Amino acid sequence: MLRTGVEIATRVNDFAIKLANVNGTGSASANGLLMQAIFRMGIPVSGKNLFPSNIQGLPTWYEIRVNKAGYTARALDYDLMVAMNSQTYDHDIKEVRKGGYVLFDSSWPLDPHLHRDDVTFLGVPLAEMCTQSFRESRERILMKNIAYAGSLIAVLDVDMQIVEQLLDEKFSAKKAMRESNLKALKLGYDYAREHFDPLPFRLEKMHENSDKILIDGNTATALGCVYAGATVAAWYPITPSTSVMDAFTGFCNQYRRDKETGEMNAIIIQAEDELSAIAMVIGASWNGARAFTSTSGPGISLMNELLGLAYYAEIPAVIMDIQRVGPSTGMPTRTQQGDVLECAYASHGDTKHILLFPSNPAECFEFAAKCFDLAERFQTPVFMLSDLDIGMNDWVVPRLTWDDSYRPDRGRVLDAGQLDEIKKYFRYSPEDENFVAARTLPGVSAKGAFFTRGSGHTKLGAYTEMPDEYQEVLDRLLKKHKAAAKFVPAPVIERRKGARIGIVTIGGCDPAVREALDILERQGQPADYMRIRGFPFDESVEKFLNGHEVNFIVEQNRDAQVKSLLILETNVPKDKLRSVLVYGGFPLSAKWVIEGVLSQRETYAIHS
Amino acid sequence: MLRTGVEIATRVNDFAIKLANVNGTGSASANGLLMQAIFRMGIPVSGKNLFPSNIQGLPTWYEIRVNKAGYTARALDYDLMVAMNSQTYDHDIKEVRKGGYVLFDSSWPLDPHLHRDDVTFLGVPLAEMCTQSFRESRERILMKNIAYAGSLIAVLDVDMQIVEQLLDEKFSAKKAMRESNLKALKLGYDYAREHFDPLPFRLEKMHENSDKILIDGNTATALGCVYAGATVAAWYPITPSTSVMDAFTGFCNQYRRDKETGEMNAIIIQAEDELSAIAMVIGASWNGARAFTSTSGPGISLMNELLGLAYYAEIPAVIMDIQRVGPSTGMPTRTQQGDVLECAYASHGDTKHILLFPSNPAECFEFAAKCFDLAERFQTPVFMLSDLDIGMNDWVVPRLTWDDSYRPDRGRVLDAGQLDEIKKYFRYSPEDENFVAARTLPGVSAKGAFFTRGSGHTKLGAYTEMPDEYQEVLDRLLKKHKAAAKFVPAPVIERRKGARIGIVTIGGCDPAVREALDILERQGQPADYMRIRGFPFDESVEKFLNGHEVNFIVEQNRDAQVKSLLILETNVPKDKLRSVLVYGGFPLSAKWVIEGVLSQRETYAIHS
Amino acid sequence: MPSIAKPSAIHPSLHRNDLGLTIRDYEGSMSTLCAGCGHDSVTAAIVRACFELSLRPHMIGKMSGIGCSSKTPTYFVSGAHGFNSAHGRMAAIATGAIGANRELTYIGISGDGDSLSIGLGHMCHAIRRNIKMLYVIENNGVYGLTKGQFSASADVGSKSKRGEPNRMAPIDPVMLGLSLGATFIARSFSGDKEQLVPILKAGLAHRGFAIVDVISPCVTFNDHVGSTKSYLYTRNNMLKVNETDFVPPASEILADIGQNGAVAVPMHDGSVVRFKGVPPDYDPRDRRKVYDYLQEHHGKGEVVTGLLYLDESVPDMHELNKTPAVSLSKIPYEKLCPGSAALDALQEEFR
Amino acid sequence: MPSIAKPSAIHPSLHRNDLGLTIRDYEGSMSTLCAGCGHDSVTAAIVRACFELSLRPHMIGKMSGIGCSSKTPTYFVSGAHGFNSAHGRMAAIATGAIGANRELTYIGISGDGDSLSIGLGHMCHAIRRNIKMLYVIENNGVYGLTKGQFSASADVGSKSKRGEPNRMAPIDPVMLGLSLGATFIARSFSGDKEQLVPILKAGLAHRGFAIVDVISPCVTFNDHVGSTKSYLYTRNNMLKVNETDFVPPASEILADIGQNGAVAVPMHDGSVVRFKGVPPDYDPRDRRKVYDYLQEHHGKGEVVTGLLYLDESVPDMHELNKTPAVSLSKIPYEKLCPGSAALDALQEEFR
Ligand SMILES: Cc1ncc(C[n+]2csc(CCOP(=O)(O)OP(=O)(O)O)c2C)c(N)n1
Ligand SMILES: Cc1ncc(C[n+]2csc(CCOP(=O)(O)OP(=O)(O)O)c2C)c(N)n1
Ligand code: SF4
Ligand code: SF4
Ligand SMILES: [Mg+2]
Ligand SMILES: [Mg+2]
Repeated sequence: MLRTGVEIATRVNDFAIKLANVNGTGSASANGLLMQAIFRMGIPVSGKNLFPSNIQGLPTWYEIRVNKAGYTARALDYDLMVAMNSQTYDHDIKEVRKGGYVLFDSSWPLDPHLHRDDVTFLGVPLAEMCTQSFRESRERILMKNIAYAGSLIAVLDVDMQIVEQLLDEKFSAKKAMRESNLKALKLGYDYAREHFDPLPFRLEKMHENSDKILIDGNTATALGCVYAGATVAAWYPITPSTSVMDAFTGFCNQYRRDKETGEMNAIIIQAEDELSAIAMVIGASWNGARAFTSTSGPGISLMNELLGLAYYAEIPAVIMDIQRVGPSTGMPTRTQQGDVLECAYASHGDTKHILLFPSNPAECFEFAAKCFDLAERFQTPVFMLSDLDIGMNDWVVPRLTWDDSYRPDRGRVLDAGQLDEIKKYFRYSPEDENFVAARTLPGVSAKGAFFTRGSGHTKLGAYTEMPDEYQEVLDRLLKKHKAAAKFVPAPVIERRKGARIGIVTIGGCDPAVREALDILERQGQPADYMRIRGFPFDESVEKFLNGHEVNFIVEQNRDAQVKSLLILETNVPKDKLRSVLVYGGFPLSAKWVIEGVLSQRETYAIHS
Repeated sequence: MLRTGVEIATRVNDFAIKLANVNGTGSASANGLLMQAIFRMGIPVSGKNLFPSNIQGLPTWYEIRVNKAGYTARALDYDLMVAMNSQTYDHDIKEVRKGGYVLFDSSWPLDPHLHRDDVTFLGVPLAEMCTQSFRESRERILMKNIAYAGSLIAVLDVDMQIVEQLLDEKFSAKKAMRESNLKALKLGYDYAREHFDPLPFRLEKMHENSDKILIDGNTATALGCVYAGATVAAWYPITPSTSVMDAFTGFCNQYRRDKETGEMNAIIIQAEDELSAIAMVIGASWNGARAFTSTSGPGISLMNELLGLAYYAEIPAVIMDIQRVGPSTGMPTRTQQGDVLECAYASHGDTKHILLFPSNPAECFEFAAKCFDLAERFQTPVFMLSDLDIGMNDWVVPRLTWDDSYRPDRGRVLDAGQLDEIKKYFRYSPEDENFVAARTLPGVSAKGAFFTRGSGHTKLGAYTEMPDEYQEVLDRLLKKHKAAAKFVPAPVIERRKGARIGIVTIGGCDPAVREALDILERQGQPADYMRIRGFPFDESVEKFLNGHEVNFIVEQNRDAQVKSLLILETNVPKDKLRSVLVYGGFPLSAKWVIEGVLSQRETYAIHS
Repeated sequence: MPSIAKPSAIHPSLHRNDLGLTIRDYEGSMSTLCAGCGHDSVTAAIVRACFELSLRPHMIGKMSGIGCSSKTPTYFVSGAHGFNSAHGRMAAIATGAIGANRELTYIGISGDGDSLSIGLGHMCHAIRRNIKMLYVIENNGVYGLTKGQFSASADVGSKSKRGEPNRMAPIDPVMLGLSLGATFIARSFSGDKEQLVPILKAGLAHRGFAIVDVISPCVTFNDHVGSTKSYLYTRNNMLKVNETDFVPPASEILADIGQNGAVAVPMHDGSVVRFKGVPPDYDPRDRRKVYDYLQEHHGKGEVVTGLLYLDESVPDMHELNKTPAVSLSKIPYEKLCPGSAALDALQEEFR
Repeated sequence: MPSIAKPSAIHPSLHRNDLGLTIRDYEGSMSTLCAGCGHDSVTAAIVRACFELSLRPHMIGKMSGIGCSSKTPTYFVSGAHGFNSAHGRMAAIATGAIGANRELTYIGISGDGDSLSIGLGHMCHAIRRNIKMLYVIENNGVYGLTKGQFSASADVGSKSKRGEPNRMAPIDPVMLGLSLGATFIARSFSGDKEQLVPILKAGLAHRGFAIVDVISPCVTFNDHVGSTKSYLYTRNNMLKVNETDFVPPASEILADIGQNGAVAVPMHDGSVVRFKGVPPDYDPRDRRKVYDYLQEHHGKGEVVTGLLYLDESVPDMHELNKTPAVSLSKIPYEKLCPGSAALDALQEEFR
């Protein structure tokens, strides 16, 4: 929950800290350690990694927000800044809230112009201490990070036992590493204990996380693919999607490799580009395997042509789009929801695709698996639109569960037996109630053989250039797409007393919007909430929107892409839909949502 | 104007004939000869070539509509069928209207089951006559076509002088060819004169075409590029766009080659694919040349990524999209308007592009040139959306004119002198009233040097990953796109007395819609007409739409793409917009427009 | 659209193969290519090769891109699934298909435009991965389906129908294959069935990626005087570096292999490829010698044909990736899903 | 974003070139690559080559794709326009840029991922077109910017940081270039400036497309033991086939060219490239010999470096297309527009 910039009461489990580091100096592990320790203390927490598109030397930030009430969207005012990057001192020190604190490396004096009277500076001679205590230069750099972690553990009351436990787990193999880490930790810890008074905000154990895990969306996505039974993965490296395949590869080695033979029940192909990645997915799906690719915006653009082939020839394909900031190369390490329209209508000619919008790693796991069922049932490409924030940041989410009775929905596929029973097989008819016709797989029976083509074809699968025959098939595809509305995840809808406006969003905006909803309600602006989870849109989406005089669509792109899709694909009048757009590339904060809604107060009639 | 299926009075200059041939037998020249002769007789006429995606052996059709009132959209009922393809006798003979005529090759008897009592069969022993009169087998095949042309000339009263004149022009070089053509012509002519009574419909000279020409859209497009001063053309062959580059190459050899040195003031590069074609255009434009590519749907899909680069880095690029039927390979030799949405929003992330919609070859010439001015003034990709019907069929249009005082609008480009005058040069600021900043060209001055990138950049052109700096540039791009609305060709608007509904369309639908408007008016359904010619939409578009209770958007695609764009990019309420969609792949006919409008009669309140 | 009424081709011998099938059983629908198109002869050779190898039709996968050449899979083995995909993408689509099901025999048909321009990158990487398939390039030096533009295989000086000469160095799939470590490289001529059929059979038996570059003249756009991909030019300039004998597994002929100076290469599946009439300075197993020989004779304007290079020692994509012998698409779901217990255990790491 | 405060590199000699410029005038902004990255050394060599050739900064065009390597054009010749385009598309974008303005000197920087995977087709066709540019592949065997996946140039057996060996045959730009008829092919090492600078200068003077494959180790992801693209491995296995001397036009050194067994090749622009220490069985002008030599030594695990092949006889894209000597972008509109009279005349054909 948001606090005004001034008031500073002693606060337990309710504050935000930001750590400013230099990329490639190993700060990630120190920051992760803190985050994980707080998680283990049972306290609601979130960590956002704001890293550059660079391997070494550029500024990088990590934000930790602790909130007993469970508001873990990005906070914009920081109680404590850990300023470890002299390049960005200026910028970072400015960001601390009035009355906040700055922890810095006092091995070198701070330039006077950086001084602020309204914040307290906590100097710890990190470099100095580490130079004295460690020999190797690389080690000194790494341990500096662990040392400031030690200081934070001290000033924030992080449970030291838990921290040591974490080190034990992490370095169970490497004892020496464990020792040097502990040593560095103590350096910072002891120094802080000696020199600093307790801060007006601190941590205290809670019991919120016993049934929760700490996981990033890409790992969860990969896990979903493993559990769905995907056996063919094709990809081309691109930030922020790369870790999906890294994780999938890891899980396949763990769960799909035969201990004796060393054989793996999966093949992961690093393609030469994204055109080939989607081509491989289409080829594999055509051949009956569950196949997927993971990519980001530029990859989706390159896949455009073949996505049309899969749509028109009705071949399943699963695409995990981990969105980043566009257009073009854009900002590869920043987050956005800018591929919605492109994915919905990808490719030339008349096409419409199925989209899923997970809001956190838990849904990434669930929806990733769901993608395959939808792709096979509807014999068409299915996109899961995740993003950098969901995919690469660690989120606290409920433990993942799996129903062992689950069996893949392969959709309509005729086996040899079924083929024997029919007189003659035709690829594109007869259709079922969802306007899907049965496909056959190569290698099963000559009777099922047909010729797959992206050129004009009749409902029997024959080549055609005749308007009526062509149209018959294209019209069915439209109906088929509409039919999928009942099968995509239904929207999450939450109503509040007295609400007359609706606030609507997708994906990772969820925590920020929920926080905003609570604050708005307190301010006498109750609003109903709908989080859309799939396209084509289910009737309930239409009902919700029509049920409110005004709906604010909160999304992370410039052109209101979700709102545009709602305008085109529902019967809702345009004037019922307003936009709240935040697209600078950092994860969403409740503050922006509230501002976005309230700034349009005058433009609609409602509220007392 | 449409006639009911029954009545058959003697009609002068008002009928439609269809010629059914086998692809690759040389029928095109015979059909073209007829079409051209009628044109020279000063009679309004149109010819539509319905050819297969095949080189030899498949069915192909050619339709000629003659109409003294100037209605030359595709007619759907045929007074005369020239049935030269035994494979399609069934289909073709069915298509003749009651009381119509079938001209066929009587060298072989017609199968009885093909007989119809309500049509007259005109048998001409074409093969027989040609076998007797010509030696070579290839020649015999070719001359068969000329022979049936001869018969048609007889039964339709085509002016023989004009035909001979045409042969003289065509074969001025090859006398022998001229003779054999004349000979074949006479064979068919004399036979018809001898054996057939005059038909109830025939031709009579008029004077409608003195200020007109007969030209296809792709030739006119190429000519526009030549006149605009394009010097770099990059392309990859694809039907139906290939003839744009063929024509451009021809014109460059004609107008750009130095007679002495043999040097050509243009370079035409056949790229390895469409990705490279657009890449070359971008590279050339970046370097200050006027550059363009021509392609069709699949090519646009492949260009998606780089279109985003050009949009974001603000590099001019001109793309001629000669649309064909999608999705995927679709029907390469059929026409559609299915790339509208893909071109408007091409590429991942937030992008919007400028689109021009020519309605005939004359506008292809004008708009093609216009594309370059817009691309350079707004430093962004500009698409001209033509299609197979406009691009590959011969249209009768007013003579093309060119204003010799025209000079290219190069937009804001700083030369060495201007650079000297400024203190420091920044690529993306200051901006002008259209939100365009000045660019500089390589090779001009070190002071103007800057680094072009598709990654995040500040308004000064520096690399950034900071939200505010990124957003500042992206927001300007949106304003820049809006500003282009005043510069794209304004819509053509025609109002009718008592009209309460609007009928709106783009491109090649024009003649069919105009014919429909007249018919509807006669039926007491007057409607106002608007033909949109550019995107972003000018205010007048909004005004027109808001000014009518209901507007019918007539377009050739399944998903109402133009209507969708109007919904998203104007303030017009959705319920004012209705669709008339025809997307089977053949050119539009007034009949379908009328049916489309009238079928929705009940769904709107209007009309007495 | 009504199909053409050409009389269907007649095959004198109704001889049956090991599966009891006649050659008719390996045919497809009627060709819609131009009369005389080289591609139709390649189709006929493929029909014969599949027939003679007694391949089970439904165990064949027919892959192609877009082009006249890529249309041909409809014209053979109608009992096999076919995929006429997108221009230039066949190699990549085949890679995925093969990844999913290694049990089928894959026949990819492409054109010089499809493979050497828009699809060049994919073909090169298919070579690298050594995916197990027969990859036929029906090479006519032009883009047939788009009416005769030069392709990347057009030779320097070869004239277009309009008479303009091509000026750029050609991309030669054979040389390219050699430089990329291709394991089976052949060149033949659509007009020489005797040579082509055994090469196709060897390619179908190859352990990995078998490129067969078939000069297949385009009668409509590139068969004129001045073209170096015409029937006449190819016949006049073709040099057969060797004759290929394909000896199926466990055939008694095995006995005399290696005798009378013939080079014999045992194939992965137990069959044997025997080279006859190999010139002394040539060895189809020695990359350097092959390159040198080709450069020399290419310099003389000769079109060297035959099974030019063969290496059975390189594992294919599946072997490299240690996948099971059975098709991945056939593995029961139960073996693929770790289940809820494993999930619970795993999540201890996420705390 | 605040730029880094590393002290800017110091150049002892403030020696001036023919244009009166110092080497500083050829530098760019501060590198943001990892300390020790091979790419920074290549940047330094390019700076020196441009300085020594006295190129006018604003007459240089810097082209690149996407990758750590592709970032480097910002780090040299800040007085030149640069285009950091899209991943893999640089060769095609450069083709268009060169088409529009043939008067600039083009330096393209790419990576092994950029050029040998996603951009492979474009590079091959740039070779075919023989566009006049220096094309540098900063080859580290991995995708640096995306954190160390194997690229297509990774050698068989080379180990990733995690220890897995690469199993697929590498794509070697040198072999590829030879097979595609490339006219200038060199390989060097970022750690050997003495060899690299003259090669770059020769490449900049070349008539057409000059490929320089520079082994440029990635210290962060591919410099470990087991990698065949590490500093150590390259140093230990590098074999210099020759030494290149670049002799600018009209230099007195011209005299002794060809003497003492050195091979001398006159360049298109009047300069001369002199090869020293050429082995007897090697001739940089003989494609067959070069291929043979490389195959032999590659077989021994040697990394052969030097200006490996050179042919100045092949016209570049502009010569092939008969464009004027002046940049097309400079031709006055009046010369490009046929005008209304011509239009009227032309339209007689459309009646
Ligand atoms: C993306 C895309 N670009 C262009 C085309 C148009 N096209 C169809 S076939 C073809 C070339 C065919 O040449 P080739 O592969 O040599 O086959 P051939 O017809 O000569 O047998 C082209 C360019 C297409 N179908 N798709
Ligand atoms: C279309 C697209 N796909 C993927 C990426 C992600 N990406 C950026 S750089 C790169 C590879 C860089 O490797 P290389 O060219 O070898 O350069 P290096 O970093 O090793 O110098 C990739 C895959 C991208 N930017 N664009
Ligand atoms: S155009 Fe050429 S390649 Fe195509 S079918 Fe005809 S002959 Fe064959
Ligand atoms: S990651 Fe590798 S290639 Fe990239 S900058 Fe660092 S060392 Fe260089
Ligand atoms: Mg071809
Ligand atoms: Mg690399």
